[in-house]
Amino acid sequence: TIGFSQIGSESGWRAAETTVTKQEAEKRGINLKFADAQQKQENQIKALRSFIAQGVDAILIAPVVATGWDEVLEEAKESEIPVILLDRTVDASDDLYMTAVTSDLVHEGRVAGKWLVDEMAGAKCDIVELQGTTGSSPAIDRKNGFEEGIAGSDNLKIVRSQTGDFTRSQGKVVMESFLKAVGGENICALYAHNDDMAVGAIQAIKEAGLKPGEDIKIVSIDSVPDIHLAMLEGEANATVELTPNMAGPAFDALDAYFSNGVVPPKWIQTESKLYTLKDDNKHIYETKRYLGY
Amino acid sequence: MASDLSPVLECRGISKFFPGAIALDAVDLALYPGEVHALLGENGAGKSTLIKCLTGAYRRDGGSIILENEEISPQSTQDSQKFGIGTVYQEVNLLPNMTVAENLFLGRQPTRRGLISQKRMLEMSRELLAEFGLSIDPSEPLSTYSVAIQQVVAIARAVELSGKVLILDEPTASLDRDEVELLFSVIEKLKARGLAIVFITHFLDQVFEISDRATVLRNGRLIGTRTLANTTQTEIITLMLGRQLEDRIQDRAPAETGDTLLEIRNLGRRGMIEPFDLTIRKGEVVGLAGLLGSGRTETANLIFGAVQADQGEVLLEGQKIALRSPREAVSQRFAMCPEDRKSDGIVGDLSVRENIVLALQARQGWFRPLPKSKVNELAEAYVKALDIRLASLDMPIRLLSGGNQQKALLARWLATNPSFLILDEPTRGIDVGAHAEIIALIERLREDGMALLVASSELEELVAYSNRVIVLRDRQQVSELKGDEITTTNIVRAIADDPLAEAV
Amino acid sequence: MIRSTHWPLLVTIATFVLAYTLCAYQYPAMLSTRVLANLLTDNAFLGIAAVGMTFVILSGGIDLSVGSVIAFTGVFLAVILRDTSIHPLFAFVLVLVITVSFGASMGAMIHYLEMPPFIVTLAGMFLARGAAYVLSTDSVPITHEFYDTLQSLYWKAPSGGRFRLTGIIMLLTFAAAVVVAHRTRFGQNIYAIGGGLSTARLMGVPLARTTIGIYATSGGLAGLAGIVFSLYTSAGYSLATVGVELDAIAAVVIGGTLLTGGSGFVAGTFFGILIMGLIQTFIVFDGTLSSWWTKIVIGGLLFGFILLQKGLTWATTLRKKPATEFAAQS
Amino acid sequence: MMSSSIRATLRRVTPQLIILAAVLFLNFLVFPDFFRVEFQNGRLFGNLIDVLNRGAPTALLCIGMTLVIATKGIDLSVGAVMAIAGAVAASLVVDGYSWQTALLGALAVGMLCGIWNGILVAVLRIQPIVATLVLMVAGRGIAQLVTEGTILTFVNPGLVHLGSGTVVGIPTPILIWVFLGLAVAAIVRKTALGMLIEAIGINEGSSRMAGINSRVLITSVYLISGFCAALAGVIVAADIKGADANNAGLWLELDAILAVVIGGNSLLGGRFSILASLIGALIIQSVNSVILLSGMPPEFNLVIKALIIIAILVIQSPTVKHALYIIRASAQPLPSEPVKEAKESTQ
Ligand SMILES: Nc1ncnc2c1ncn2[C@@H]1O[C@H](COP(=O)(O)OP(=O)(O)OP(=O)(O)O)[C@@H](O)[C@H]1O
Ligand SMILES: Nc1ncnc2c1ncn2[C@@H]1O[C@H](COP(=O)(O)OP(=O)(O)OP(=O)(O)O)[C@@H](O)[C@H]1O
Ligand SMILES: [Mg+2]
Ligand SMILES: [Mg+2]
Repeated sequence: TIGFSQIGSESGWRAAETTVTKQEAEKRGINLKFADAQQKQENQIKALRSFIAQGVDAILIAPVVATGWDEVLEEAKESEIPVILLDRTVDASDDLYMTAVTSDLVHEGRVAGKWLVDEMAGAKCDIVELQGTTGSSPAIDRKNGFEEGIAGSDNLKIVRSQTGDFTRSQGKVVMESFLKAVGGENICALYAHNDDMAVGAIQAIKEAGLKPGEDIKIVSIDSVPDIHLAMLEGEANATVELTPNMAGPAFDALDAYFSNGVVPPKWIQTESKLYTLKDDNKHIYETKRYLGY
Repeated sequence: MASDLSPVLECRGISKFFPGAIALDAVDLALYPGEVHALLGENGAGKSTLIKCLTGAYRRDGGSIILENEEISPQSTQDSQKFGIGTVYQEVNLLPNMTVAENLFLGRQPTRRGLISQKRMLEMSRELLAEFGLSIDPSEPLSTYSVAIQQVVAIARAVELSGKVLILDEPTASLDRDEVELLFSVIEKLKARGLAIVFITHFLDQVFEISDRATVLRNGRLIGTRTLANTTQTEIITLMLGRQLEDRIQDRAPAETGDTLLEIRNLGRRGMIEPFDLTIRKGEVVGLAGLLGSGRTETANLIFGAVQADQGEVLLEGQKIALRSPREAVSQRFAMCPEDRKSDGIVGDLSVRENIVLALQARQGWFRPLPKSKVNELAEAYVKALDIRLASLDMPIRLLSGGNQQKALLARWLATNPSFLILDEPTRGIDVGAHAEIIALIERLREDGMALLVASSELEELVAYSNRVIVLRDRQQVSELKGDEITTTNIVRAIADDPLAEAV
Repeated sequence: MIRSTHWPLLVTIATFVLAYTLCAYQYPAMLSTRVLANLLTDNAFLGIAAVGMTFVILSGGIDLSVGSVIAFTGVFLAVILRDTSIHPLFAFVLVLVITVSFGASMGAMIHYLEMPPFIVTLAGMFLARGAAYVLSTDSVPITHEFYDTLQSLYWKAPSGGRFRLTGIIMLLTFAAAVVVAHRTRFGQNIYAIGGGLSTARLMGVPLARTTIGIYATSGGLAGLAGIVFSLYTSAGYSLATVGVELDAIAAVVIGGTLLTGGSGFVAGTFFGILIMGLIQTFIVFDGTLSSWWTKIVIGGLLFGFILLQKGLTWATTLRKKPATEFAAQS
Repeated sequence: MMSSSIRATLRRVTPQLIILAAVLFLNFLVFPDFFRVEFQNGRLFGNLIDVLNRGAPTALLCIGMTLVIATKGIDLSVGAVMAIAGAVAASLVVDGYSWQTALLGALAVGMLCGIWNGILVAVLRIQPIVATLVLMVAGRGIAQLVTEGTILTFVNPGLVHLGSGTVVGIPTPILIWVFLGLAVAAIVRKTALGMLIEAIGINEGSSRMAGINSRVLITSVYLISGFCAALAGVIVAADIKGADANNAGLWLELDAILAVVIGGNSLLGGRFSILASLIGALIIQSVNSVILLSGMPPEFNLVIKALIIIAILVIQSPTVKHALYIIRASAQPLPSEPVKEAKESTQ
């Protein structure tokens, strides 16, 4: 029995992660106890404690925030239940968990930034940024990563940055106001912290009579099916993949640990792959379509 | 009496303006220690307003208040309580959610080591209530008791609070003879202790029974103060109304009435009222008499569908009808003026006009609005017919004086042109002038063929207009008086279960 | 002697016992001390906040700002402990002063400006969370040996349950609140205001003082809940405890307090909290619900509890139904 | 006759109009081109249009919310109902139904939700906040159940038109909310519905005694609220061509309630004005617009919003109004005082 404490289902990506985790568990014949925390840390802590009280064999957790896990992780450790972190890490001493299967959020931002630097090849470019939910770690890290990525290229400048709450509709609303406040013709590129906001923004750009992908370059993160669809139409330019399959490597590590006592490395990093218009977006779309995004 | 002493409390030139109305126009009032001072006037004369200005519940717009030679200016009731002025406002102002004891001692609970001592509080409450002849459980929430009991509790509380002055705004409106007697004996005691007591009521008998002096207001103006010992009722009435109240020759209600309108068989509800039978004919007034809590209000509520019966049936002109809600009753052309006008009667924030047409509109359904002209016509007609005093038909009804609210409610039901009208304490809080008018109105309605069921604590009134009087005791119908049997004495006897009652 | 006014409380307790028995029947592991200890520890901050909410609701008001105030408190503590070297105890005092004044000013606005509590505290909710953002959008860890000391204060029950300091603080808060509600004039005045504002005024209840006091208490308790939450997570995070006010309100209502004010019990809220905690524990023990079914089931159980309570209350008051309660009837 | 009622309405909404003007002026200060509206790609284009367009969901919600609040209730579930309706509409068109069917289906589901709330409040007598809290919690789950947790995207042009299309250059959502607002306001005032709803909100006991069918009326206001929420949900989904069950309408119930209060309606029920609520919704949207146009970092969004709202509420509070009145009146000879004392006799 393995307990899985998921943050919630706030985005398509998160839903896909849940689906994939359940699929992977089923594939391996693992009895998965799933607990949805409705985006609340306190619920995750409660779930962890309940898992411990039930005496599960191992715990997977996608922590909603980096801090605040020491106490409960210690309890898990005392009860000798290995804990694996999925897709985000925590601010705790690393002997409290077995391993973390994550991508590097800062790195993702950096990849996106680098892509834009290459794409512009020195041309002047004013960028608008759609941030994730204020205060959430992906928003902070992806912002910092992107800024690192474009650091040193003086031709690139972020002129506006506002939160779009990781949602399509806010992405659209905020983009609309960018288009007016800055002027559509003055915006050369959009960087969105996730694909959903980019999808919303694309619609706003079209409604303003501009061509997304040409008039305004669009780069975002996650690689959800819909952005590939947009790329297929040439309406988005690049996306950095965050794979929803974090559970696969985690289960592998647990398997190895339980059967052979192999202690995995502390960090199993997933790939942050960049997709651009050059890739076979149709194929990617078809394969991702049914993953529950 | 007592005029050689200096007044405890004196008001000079109190004024209060409301939009569209001058409620008080430079009114003076002097209260001497050890006197009961009646404050009289028609509905809307400004009595309650004066009290509220005096006790800081309203901010006054002019004038000064002098307590024992010192000018005071209470900003809130809390202030006036500190000055030793205890008040019972017109509508019972107690907290239904709290227990009787908590209501009695709110703000001055007995404490032990800084914490409230529930036990002492209950004990003290029992003692206090015993003085008023109540032996109820003070640890029950106030809402479990009837309006009358609540009224007594309110009085008890105010008495406890009043060090110098006690003000009672229509305390006897919902009380019975016995309670009134008790109250008067308490007042006498307080008077002996040197308190000044302000007593507002529309019962002139009571005024003359207990008061020493009376001040009369009319339309917000001071008309005069009289020592009652050398004044007559007629003079007071003339002062109040500004005219003579013509004596009407009271003809006894005829025993002969029309066809049967309503036949009630074995209607009852467990724990509330014992099953009873009742037949009411067209053009007949049936009176309901009884002590407090005897079940008059319950009877009325049951017949109107406000409370659902758990047994029995009702036949309207021979047809069985369902009375599961007031709405169904209204659709059968029933109407009822409830006892508690504040919580079951008025819709405070709606205008007087809307309140008057409310029941008619509700019966018509929301999609058939009454045309504006019809609404105005109705409202104006009833305001005139019932002499409702108001600044404008558009003012919220809660701003009307208590008696005028009562009349507006009557207007609401008359506007539906009912065939059967239930009145629960219809003259509660109504002034002498209007009282006579309402009695006349009841008689007129009866003559027009309407059937009426009237519950009232005022026996004279019942005697005046009833064809039959049903006496209730302990939620049971105990006897029925007809024709010449209907006299005050007989009703009292029936209520008191005096075996002589049956004999005429 | 059981008074009729105590029925709602008894009903809540009965509901809890019944539900716990059913849960334990299905998952015997729920009888372990761990689960009990978790119920206390995990809900400590919510419980403390709910105490304040009980007072507010008893007075006929509502306080939507508690979740934000908890988050603000956490961030404030984390930032101040990171950037200065003051002792956490002093920081606690400081933050309590801030939250009490915050609550008091909301109370003052409600009283003096005659604005509805719903709206004033809604603005307060935006403001407190906004202030937390301005302090820091990052989640800031708290690393202070005093925190470690406080966290190491627990009693470990034989089968592994840990009864922690925070749980004790919650219990003490409840105990104190029960006394305040029923044995002090302030408490009685709260009930009075809940019973009817204008009546309370005419009866001489000091409205200004009481109203401000109520919201100050709620603010202060939210601050205390924030301290407890920061002990719970050793961090401050501006996105924490979103929507906790709704959980607190739900707990208060499940605990038998009427939202219209004037009727209810602090002790009822305690069982409301336990019932809510029980629901969550049960769902995790079950572990088969998808994200959406989790929501539906929580909503459904909430509904079930309300219905059960209504039913029990109805059954117990059926015997006597005063005429005055007409409006509430049927 | 007619003109006097128009004048009364105008007098009622004057404070809201003044505030709206002030907030719009604030927009102008942070962004001088704010008032420029041009015709571009066959549609009106400009910030002012955005305010009207983006205000649509809140405006629609506050139509129903005003009625619910007038009966002394509150509807916390509208956000969740939006999500359900969006999900239903999306899944219907994805399954190949026409947009008309999808719209009707979504509206029907919304009304069903409203009836559910109504029954809980009016028949089971559960307090409105808690009664609607149930659907607020569970509703989003139901919506996700419909979409299976994904963002259900669709391309049906008819449905999309409802969210991002235009009619003679005006964005459809604007037309929808303006039309619905006027229609409901007219129905409520031209029939006796408004008065009866107010009566229930002021004193339900008295209203029932007067023969008003409070159960049916209360249920119907929740039904209307559900209908409005469903319409808002469809618009929001159509706007982004996808039903986002988790985020559609999230916390929008608070904005709707705020709009109703800014519209000068009492949360304690009774007298109401739908028009004023709609202006309240526009005020909120203008505040959001200030925040977006000002270019401040997002950390400050909430603080700015809170401060502006507090300012608006303080200006509107009865005490401040009263004080202003006194100041104005003291210049004149006879003070005829506004109904400050009125408060004391309520309850
Ligand atoms: N807040 C208010 N605004 C406007 N007019 C008011 C207000 N309060 C009272 N009035 C008016 O002031 C007048 C005096 O009312 P008041 O209640 O003092 O009469 P009253 O003498 O006590 O009558 P009753 O015997 O019926 O109780 C009434 O005409 C009433 O309509
Ligand atoms: N003296 C009393 N002691 C205890 N309970 C009482 C007493 N008087 C009334 N009650 C309670 O109050 C309830 C309501 O009675 P209520 O006063 O409405 O009846 P009523 O006959 O209409 O009297 P009235 O119309 O004079 O108020 C009664 O059913 C009873 O339970
Ligand atoms: Mg009066
Ligand atoms: Mg009675």
